[in-house]
Amino acid sequence: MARITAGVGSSHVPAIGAALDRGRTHQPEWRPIFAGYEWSQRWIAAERPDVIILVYNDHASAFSLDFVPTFAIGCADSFAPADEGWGPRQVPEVIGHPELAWHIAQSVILEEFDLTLMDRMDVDHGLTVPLSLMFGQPTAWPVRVIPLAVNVIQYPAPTANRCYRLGEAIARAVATFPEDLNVQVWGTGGMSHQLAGSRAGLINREFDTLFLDRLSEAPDALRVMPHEEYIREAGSEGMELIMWLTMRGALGPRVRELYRFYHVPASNTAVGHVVLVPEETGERSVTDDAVPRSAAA
Amino acid sequence: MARITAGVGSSHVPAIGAALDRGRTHQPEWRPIFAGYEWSQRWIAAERPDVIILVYNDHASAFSLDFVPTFAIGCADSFAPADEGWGPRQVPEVIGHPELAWHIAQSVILEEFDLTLMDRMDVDHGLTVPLSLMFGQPTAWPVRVIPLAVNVIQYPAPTANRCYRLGEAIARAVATFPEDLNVQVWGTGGMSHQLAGSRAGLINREFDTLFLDRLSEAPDALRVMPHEEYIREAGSEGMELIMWLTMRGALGPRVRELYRFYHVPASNTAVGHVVLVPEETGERSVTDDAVPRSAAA
Amino acid sequence: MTNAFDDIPGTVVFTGERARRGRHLNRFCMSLMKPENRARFLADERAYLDEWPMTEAQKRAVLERDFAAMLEEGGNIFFVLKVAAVDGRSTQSVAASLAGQTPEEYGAMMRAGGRSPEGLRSISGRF
Amino acid sequence: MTNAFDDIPGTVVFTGERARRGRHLNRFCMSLMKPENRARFLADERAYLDEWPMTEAQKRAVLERDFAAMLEEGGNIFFVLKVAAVDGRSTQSVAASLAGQTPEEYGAMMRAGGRSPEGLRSISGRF
Ligand SMILES: [Fe+3]
Ligand SMILES: [Fe+3]
Repeated sequence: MARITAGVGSSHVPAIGAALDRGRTHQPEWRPIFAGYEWSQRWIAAERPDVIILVYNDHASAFSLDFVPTFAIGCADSFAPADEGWGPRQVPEVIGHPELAWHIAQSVILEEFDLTLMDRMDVDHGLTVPLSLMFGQPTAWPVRVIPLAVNVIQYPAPTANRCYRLGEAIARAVATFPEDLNVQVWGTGGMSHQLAGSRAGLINREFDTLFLDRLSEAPDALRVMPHEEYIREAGSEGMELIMWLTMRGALGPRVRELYRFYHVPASNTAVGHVVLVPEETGERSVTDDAVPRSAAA
Repeated sequence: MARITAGVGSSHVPAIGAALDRGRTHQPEWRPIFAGYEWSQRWIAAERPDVIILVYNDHASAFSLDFVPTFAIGCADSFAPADEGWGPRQVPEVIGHPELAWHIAQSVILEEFDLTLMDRMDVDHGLTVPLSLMFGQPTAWPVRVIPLAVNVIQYPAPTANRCYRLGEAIARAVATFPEDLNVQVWGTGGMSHQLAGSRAGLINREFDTLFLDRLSEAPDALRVMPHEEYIREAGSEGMELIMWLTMRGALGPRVRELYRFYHVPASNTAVGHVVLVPEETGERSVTDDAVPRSAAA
Repeated sequence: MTNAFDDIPGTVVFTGERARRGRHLNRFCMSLMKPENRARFLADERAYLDEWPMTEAQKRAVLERDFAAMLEEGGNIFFVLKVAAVDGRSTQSVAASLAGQTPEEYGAMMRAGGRSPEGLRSISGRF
Repeated sequence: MTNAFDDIPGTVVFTGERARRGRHLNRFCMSLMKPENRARFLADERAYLDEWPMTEAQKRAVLERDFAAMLEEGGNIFFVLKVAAVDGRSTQSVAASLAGQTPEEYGAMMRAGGRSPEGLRSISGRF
C-alpha cells in the first residue's frame, strides 16, 4: 500500500530560483537560504520518496483569470516548467504519477471535494523552486510529482480549514492505493510577505514563528483563522500559508518536527521551511544524522 | 433581498434545439415535446424572473479533457452560444449577472464548495436548449443567466448529495444578496438515456417517474443514490439527472410541483420537465391558470 | 481499480484510465471544433490523423467510423461525436451503430419507447 | 459588499469586483506571456494597448509603469508583474514603487528584517 511518510513546508520565492539558475547561491544575500536547506537535501536523499503531492499556487502562469479553479490536480504524464515572462526555468521536466493522481481525484471527489482535473498544465516557480531547494540541480528530478494547484490569487481562496480537510482526504486516498509507494506531501508558499499595496515589504517574524509552532502542535488554531487574519498578519501574499495546511492535514493528528529553518529576507519574503513526520512513522523516518529542530538565521 | 421563487427541471437534448432552429416544431415527431412546454412558457411569462441560475453540463464544447472542473460558475458579462461542430445555434447571446454570480461564488467557496470561476465560457445546448424550450425564439432572452456547469462526462462526477448540498448553499447565498431579484434555479439533463455502449437507446420510464416523484416528495432517497445506480437505471448519460438535485436543494425542504411533463423519445432520450415552487412561496407563485400536476404523453 | 459500474452490461463509463488511453484521440476530436481543421481533416483524413500521436487502432477506428472501436480505444462519447458532426451524421445514427442496429431498427425502437432496462442492469445478475 | 479585510491598511485584496474592473488590463498583461506579443508591445506600446478594450486610465498606468495605478484600476499583482518582466525589472523594484520607496530604501528595509506590522494591521484600530 502507498503511505504518506513525511510532509515538507517551504517558501517558493521566484528570486530563489533565479539565484540558483544564475549561479548566485554563494553570494552573501543567498548563501544562508541555500545553507538552510542542506540538512533537508541530505534527509530527502536518504528518504528517497517515490511521489510528492506538491501543493502550490499558480501565479498567472497556467491559469488566467478567465478560469480560476479552487483546487486543480495534475493528472498528466508530465508538466513543463512555465514561461513566466522571461523564458522557462532551465530545470528538468516534472514527471507526474497519473495512476495515483487519478486515484486521489476519484477518491476525494466522491468524498465531496470539487477538484478540477488537469491533463495539461505548465508549472511555475510555485512548484519548481521548492523542488530545486530540496533536490538541487539534478539532470532529472529523482521523484514523481503530482501538482495540486490552489487558488490564492483571486479572492476568495478556499478556507484554511478546507485546505486541511483536503489533506485529510488525500491521506485516505493514498492509503487505499494498492502500489507500495513512499509518498510525501509538500505545502508551499509564504511565509509572511506582501506585494500588493503600499504595505509592500511586510514581514511578521512573530506570526511566522507562531504559525510554525502551531502547524505541528495546534493546527486547529490555524484551521479556523479567517482569510483576513492571514492577510493582516502575514500579508496579502503571505496568505499562501493556507497551502501548508493541506500538507499538515495529510499527516494525521500528531506529527514530529524534524527540522525547521527561517530566514529574512529572500527578495520580498520571509523564507520558512519545515520537515514533519507523522508521529506513528516518526521513528522509521529518521534515517540520517537528523539535526534536531533548529532555527537558523 | 434576492429570493429563489421557483425551480425548473428540463431535459436538454440537442436534437430539440435543431428541430426548433430548423422550423420542425410542427412535425409529428417534435410537436408533442413543444406542446409539453406550452404551459411553462405561459407560466414563466407571468413569473418574469430576473435571473436564472442554470445548472447544466458542458458536452466537449467549452471544456476539453485537458481541464475538467467539477463545478464551474460563469461570472462573465455574457456567454456566446458554442459551436458544437456544425456552427453555433442561432440564438441570442446569453447575458450574465456577474454581481450575483460573484456573490454566490464568494459565499459558497467560503462554505467550502470548491468552485472554478469562469470569466469566459461558451455555452452549449445543455444551457441553450432549456432556454429555448421555456422562452421560445425571442430576439433577446428576457432574463439574465448564471451558468453553473457540472462535470458529468468524466468519471467521477460529483455525488448526487454534493449537487444537492451545493443547491442549498446557493440558496443561502441568494438570500444574502441585497438587490431585490426574482431568481429561479434550473436543473437540466436527462432523463433516462444512453449513448455510450451497446445498451444505447435505453429508456426507463419507471425509473424516470420514480425520480420525478421523489424529486418533490423524497429527495433524500435521490441524494444517497450512488452513481452506479443512476447509470444502471437511467443510462450512462441519464446520470445527468444529478444536476436536477442542485435545483431541488436550492428550493428548501418542501416544494410543490406545479407542472410535470414526460415524453419518449426525443432522438435518444426521454424528455422530462417539472416546475416546482418552494412550499413557503407556493401560493404567491401561482400567477396563471396553472395546470395542476399533469403527465402528458 | 474495479468499479461497481463494471457490472452494468453494454455501458462505457469514461474513467480516468480511459481518459489516459484516449488522450490523443479525444484531443484530435476536439480539434474538429475549428472549421479550418474540419476542412483539413476531410481533405486528407489519414494525413491529418498522422499529425496526432494516436495509436494505429485509434486512427483506424476514426477512418472506418467505427464508433464502438473509438470508445474501446479511449474515446469519450461527446468527443467522438465530433467526428460524426464532420460527416453531417446524426447522434441517433451513431447510437444505432453502437447498439449494432440499423438506423431504421433503432429509430423504430426509440419510437416504441426505447430499449427496456429489463435484463440489461447487471452482468452478475445481482440487479 | 464590504469585507473584513477592507480594514487592513495599504493592502489590495483582489476581489471579484476588482477582477471585473481589471478584466481587460489583466488579459493584456497575460498576453505578454508570448514572446511575439512582448516584441509587438515594446515596438509600439500605445498601438498594442489600443488593441485592448481597456480604459484610458488603465492604458496610462501601463505606459507610465505606475504599478499602484494598475492595481487601483483592477490589475492583479501577478498579472501586472508581467509588465515589469517585459522591462527586465525585478519584483522587488515594483514592490518598492508600490510602497512609495526608492529601490535602495526598500532593499535596505528588507535586509533589516522587512516592514514591521506594528501600526499597519487595522484602519479602525481594532487590531
Ligand atoms: Fe507564491
Ligand atoms: Fe447532456
